[in-house]
Amino acid sequence: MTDRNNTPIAEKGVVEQVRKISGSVWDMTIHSPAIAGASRAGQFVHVRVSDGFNPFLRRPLSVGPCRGDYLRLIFVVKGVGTRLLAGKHPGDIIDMIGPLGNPFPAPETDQYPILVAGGIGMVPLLLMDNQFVNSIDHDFLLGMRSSAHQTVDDVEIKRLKIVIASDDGSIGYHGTVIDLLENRLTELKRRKIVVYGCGPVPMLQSLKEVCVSRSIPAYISLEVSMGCGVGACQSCAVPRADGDGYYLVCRDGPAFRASAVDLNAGGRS
Amino acid sequence: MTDRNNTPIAEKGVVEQVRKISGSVWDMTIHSPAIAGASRAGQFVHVRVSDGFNPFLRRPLSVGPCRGDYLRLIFVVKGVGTRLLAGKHPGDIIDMIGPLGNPFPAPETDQYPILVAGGIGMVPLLLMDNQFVNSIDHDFLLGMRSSAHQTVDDVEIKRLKIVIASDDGSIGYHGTVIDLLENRLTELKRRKIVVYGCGPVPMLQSLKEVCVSRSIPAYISLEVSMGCGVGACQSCAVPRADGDGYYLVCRDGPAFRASAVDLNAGGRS
Amino acid sequence: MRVDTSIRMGRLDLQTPLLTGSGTFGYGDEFRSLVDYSRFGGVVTKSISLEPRPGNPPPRICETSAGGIINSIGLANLGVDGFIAGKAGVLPVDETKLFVSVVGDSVEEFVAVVERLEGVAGISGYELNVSCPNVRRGGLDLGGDRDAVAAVVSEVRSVTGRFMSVKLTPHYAVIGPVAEAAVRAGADAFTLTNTLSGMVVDAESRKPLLGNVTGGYSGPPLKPVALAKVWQAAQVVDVPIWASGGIINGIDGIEFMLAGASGLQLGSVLFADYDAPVRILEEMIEYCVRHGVDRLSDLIGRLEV
Amino acid sequence: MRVDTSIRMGRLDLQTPLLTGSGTFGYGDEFRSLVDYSRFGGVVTKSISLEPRPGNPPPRICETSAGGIINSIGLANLGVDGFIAGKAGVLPVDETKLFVSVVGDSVEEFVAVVERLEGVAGISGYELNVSCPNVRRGGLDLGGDRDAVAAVVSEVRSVTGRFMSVKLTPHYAVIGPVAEAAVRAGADAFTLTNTLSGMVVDAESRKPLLGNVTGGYSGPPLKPVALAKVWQAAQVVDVPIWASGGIINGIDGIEFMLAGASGLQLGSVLFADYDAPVRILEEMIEYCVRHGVDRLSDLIGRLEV
Ligand SMILES: Cc1cc2nc3c(=O)[nH]c(=O)nc-3n(C[C@H](O)[C@H](O)[C@H](O)COP(=O)(O)OP(=O)(O)OC[C@H]3O[C@@H](n4cnc5c(N)ncnc54)[C@H](O)[C@@H]3O)c2cc1C
Ligand SMILES: Cc1cc2nc3c(=O)[nH]c(=O)nc-3n(C[C@H](O)[C@H](O)[C@H](O)COP(=O)(O)OP(=O)(O)OC[C@H]3O[C@@H](n4cnc5c(N)ncnc54)[C@H](O)[C@@H]3O)c2cc1C
Ligand SMILES: Cc1cc2nc3c(=O)[nH]c(=O)nc-3n(C[C@H](O)[C@H](O)[C@H](O)COP(=O)(O)O)c2cc1C
Ligand SMILES: Cc1cc2nc3c(=O)[nH]c(=O)nc-3n(C[C@H](O)[C@H](O)[C@H](O)COP(=O)(O)O)c2cc1C
Ligand code: FES
Ligand code: FES
Repeated sequence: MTDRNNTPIAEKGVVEQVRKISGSVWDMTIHSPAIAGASRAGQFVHVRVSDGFNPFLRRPLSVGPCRGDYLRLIFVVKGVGTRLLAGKHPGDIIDMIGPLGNPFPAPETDQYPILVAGGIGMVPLLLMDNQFVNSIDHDFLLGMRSSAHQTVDDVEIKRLKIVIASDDGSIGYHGTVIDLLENRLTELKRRKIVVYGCGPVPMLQSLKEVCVSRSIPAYISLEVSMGCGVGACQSCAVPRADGDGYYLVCRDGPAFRASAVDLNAGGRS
Repeated sequence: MTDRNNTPIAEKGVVEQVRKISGSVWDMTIHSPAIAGASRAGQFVHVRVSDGFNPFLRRPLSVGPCRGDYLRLIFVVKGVGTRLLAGKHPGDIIDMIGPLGNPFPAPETDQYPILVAGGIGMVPLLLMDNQFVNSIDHDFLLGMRSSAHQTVDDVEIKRLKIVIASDDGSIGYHGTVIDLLENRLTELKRRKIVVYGCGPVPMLQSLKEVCVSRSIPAYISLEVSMGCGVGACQSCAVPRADGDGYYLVCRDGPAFRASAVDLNAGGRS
Repeated sequence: MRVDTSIRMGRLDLQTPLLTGSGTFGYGDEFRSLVDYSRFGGVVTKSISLEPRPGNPPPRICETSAGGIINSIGLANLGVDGFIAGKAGVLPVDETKLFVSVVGDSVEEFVAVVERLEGVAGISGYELNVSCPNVRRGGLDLGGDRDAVAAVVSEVRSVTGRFMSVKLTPHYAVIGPVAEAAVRAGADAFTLTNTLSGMVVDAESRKPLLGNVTGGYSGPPLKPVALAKVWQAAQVVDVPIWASGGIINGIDGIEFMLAGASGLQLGSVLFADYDAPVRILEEMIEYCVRHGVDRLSDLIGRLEV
Repeated sequence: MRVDTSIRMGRLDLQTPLLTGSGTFGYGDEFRSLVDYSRFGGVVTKSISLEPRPGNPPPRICETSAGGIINSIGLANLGVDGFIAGKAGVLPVDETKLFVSVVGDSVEEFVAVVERLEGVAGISGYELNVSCPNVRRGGLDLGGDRDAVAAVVSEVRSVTGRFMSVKLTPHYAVIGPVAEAAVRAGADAFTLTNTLSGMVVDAESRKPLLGNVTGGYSGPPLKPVALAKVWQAAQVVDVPIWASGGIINGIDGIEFMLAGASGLQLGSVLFADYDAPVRILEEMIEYCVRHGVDRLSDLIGRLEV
């Protein structure tokens, strides 16, 4: 993994819009020109969710599809931090550091990219899709538990031609996103492929297996508890696949070559 | 000091009315039949100000003039606890334990009672006055910093014939309530007097001196930080005048014979 | 589903894992009109010394910014003779078990207090407080010395057959050696932990908030520290552990049981919520129902590491 | 009114009392684009050992219910040679003073690390970390043993003339003896304190929240404990004290100075608020103006007891 190639920016963004996508999924647009302008798919912002120190730590959130000076965060309300965030109103100030970490590498010119997302893991891939701006042909596969757990709305699914799978069949293909991936790999078997994945660890494990066994290069984005977000505290370790210690997700990731990390230990999701 | 002669009652009162008297002084009426019915002047309730544990401890507040099933608390907003209390609305439930501690002893039949209050210290004396129900002739003296720090409203001052002193002369006599007391003692010098005092420690020290030097029995009510409020934790110590250890304010007080306690150490106000 | 809340601890059967934290529940009679004693497996008294102790100058209690409290009672207590004379008749021995907390400045003092209490019926056992942060007068430096702790335990053991828990301070970087030494000396259980030494300053007045400057820090901020000590001790000794530190709800209790505790002491929480034993037991039962656990005791030490 | 924020500490002059807490500010260069280094009197690096250390399994950080955090980094670091090769050129030695935190499993390791660092220009001194709760591998039990601490200090003293602070654990019931021994052995200062040993359990999953089960507990809940240790140490030794534990605002800083600290380390707070050094210094100056204090250093040890 390369060393962090960008300089973190501290910016106080202004909330432009907050809306609920479904169930506990929220979509927030923030005016944050410096960070929005510098972000690449796979990077994240470290967000201070309260004005005081309760909760104490910032929350890492992937940079979603930016548009000009506007940053988009899409998140699931999980605990106290994301709940506070969902309660923000237009005009509220949000203290953020970003863009942090290493982005996904761009596909090489002869590679056909497949974006493989599980649940809320589609956020960095939406930005990736955005970056392709119709100029790069690609697939976007998204798995979810059920239609009640939709993380992108129907308009966007249609616009981005996202292929959906759901565990209960309530929307799209009845099965996992890995099934979809395998089908596509079979269909596309004469092309050079590169896979970009983000989602829960078990999904990433399957993704890694599928790609490694077919010698397809795959990049995945990881989540792990963080302190500083800037490579100073070593809180965000993920074991290296070679057994030689750890990478730091905030500095060496969050996007990693799938073969470089050990997904059996560590990480939470 | 006698041992606690009453049994604490746990009662969830219902706020009937909350009103601001002046500046940071609030007056709250609570429907709390069991505690209101059992309370005597000088006793206090131990009030849980939040539903959770922030702040952690209950707040001790003197029982003010009760009327039937209704308890009155009058308090100064000092910190987080009293601020939360002032923010309660009619219908809110307040978890209280009371009545706690020893009340002021009733005056003997041949004693002329003088109630001497400093600032918010008038609360237990209002209940005392209430208990006299016009049947006992007495004086009620009240000292305050200025008219801006008024703890009783003008109607009540008139009704109860409270004689006021203020440090800056902005209301009533220009001077201290102890000056008022000394004047009255001179005027009443042929009568047997008993003094009941409550207020800041320096005022109580002067009161004690004045009364001890004239051999007038005096009872005072003390404030000190408390834990349990029921005599179990020994948090609320006040040094005995005889040097032999401590009394517990929640069990042996809050009303003490002035000569029994050492006012030079301990206590906060 | 009925959840069995009884806990067997060595020779003892307690109706629930809940106990009181020494010093927060007086001598056991003060809360009569407020608390449902039947929810307690046992009540632990204020620590009792040989002679009466007046305690520290006031103020003796304050709050900390992170939601805890600090006390510097200084072990004010009646002394063992005063306790026996004044309280032996009113102890709550019918509704629950009674444990007397014992404190001393020397091995001899611990032994002398226990010897006198041996004559009092209805006492189920002792808790040896070798960990109070508020008193330190030469003699024993119990706050850290393994040999001193072991000496107290073995001498007390020689004068009583009753159940005996040893209450340790959280001010051990490593708790294993002292725990092992105490078990060898005859401890039946550990109480983990006493308060941390702490202090609050008021910057405006430039004064400490406690008359004694420092005091014992308890309540929710203590919980992670006590949890670590319970878990660490449970790795090295095989006797029951009574948890003490920041338990304010049923989930806290479950966490301590998973970490290895079989007793759960309610201390500071009682100042805020007299109904805590009822509420906490309910919350623990609810957890058990949700997780299909029939017996609370099945959770002890079941942390998945 | 201008308030003088400079602090003289023995042989050192610092432009402000603010320092970074070891391990929360990396090797001093990671925060370049975010933090105003000129507000710091000094920067203390992550603790550095002789060999590189990989650290503990993840997760390595979590929050506690009472508003603190717990980490179990396990002293992951580059090793002294990696530090010298990779970081010596980018250290912030122009804007502030640099202190290197040193850790080891043996007296020899401490000495070896310091010997190598002696060759690096721009280092103003060392902080000896004899108190990490996350690593304990035989050899030294530094978390409690006065003689072991004194041995480390005197051996390191024999190889360096640089300023040397000794960072102690809060897990001492009594801090006096170890502080006195360290001063006799040549300590120029103390850092009080490192984290408490703590742990968080998730009752639902029955798992600890940290890969290493226990970790170091820091943030606001630690403040009362660190304050007590600073005050207790200030009563017995006469060297500068660097406070560490829960400082999140200027009033916290003032409280520690009143208790006896002349340095104030910002640790966990930096994770939440990168602007903390600027804000905290402002808040302290505001306090001084309000109280008519011209020099921050006039507040040191001025608690009215
Ligand atoms: C690089 C990165 C990018 C992320 N991008 C997104 C995103 O775009 N959308 C989204 O919904 N979530 C994302 N997450 C996960 C998100 O950070 C957590 O869901 C969030 O921090 C939970 O906070 P909470 O206070 O609501 O929950 P709590 O459970 O109360 O959080 C407690 C603590 O655990 C940490 N934590 C909890 N879950 C996770 C997790 N899965 N990963 C890392 N730390 C966690 C929190 O940050 C906090 O410190 C990302 C995580 C990382 C590391
Ligand atoms: C027996 C008794 C009767 C009282 N009656 C009244 C009354 O009728 N009206 C009224 O306004 N005040 C009364 N007080 C004082 C009142 O309890 C405090 O003002 C109140 O607790 C402050 O809480 P806070 O959270 O607003 O302030 P904070 O300063 O935030 O409180 C912090 C802590 O200090 C304690 N504390 C602060 N000031 C005092 C004090 N003066 N006495 C005791 N503890 C204190 C609090 O209870 C709390 O534990 C009485 C005190 C006692 C002991
Ligand atoms: C006011 C007070 C008095 C205490 N007195 C004693 C005591 O006499 N003996 C003792 O062993 N522990 C004493 N403790 C400690 C408690 O028993 C308990 O161990 C500690 O408070 C931690 O638990 P908690 O967080 O539930 O309160 C006291 C605690 C408080 C708050
Ligand atoms: C993530 C993290 C890593 C730490 N690493 C070290 C370390 O390597 N060496 C050390 O002496 N202290 C270390 N500490 C302790 C801090 O320097 C500091 O003493 C402690 O966190 C208390 O201060 P605080 O409450 O301001 O954070 C670390 C603390 C944290 C939170
Ligand atoms: S979060 Fe601090 S190094 Fe990654
Ligand atoms: S407040 Fe507990 S004994 Fe008085």
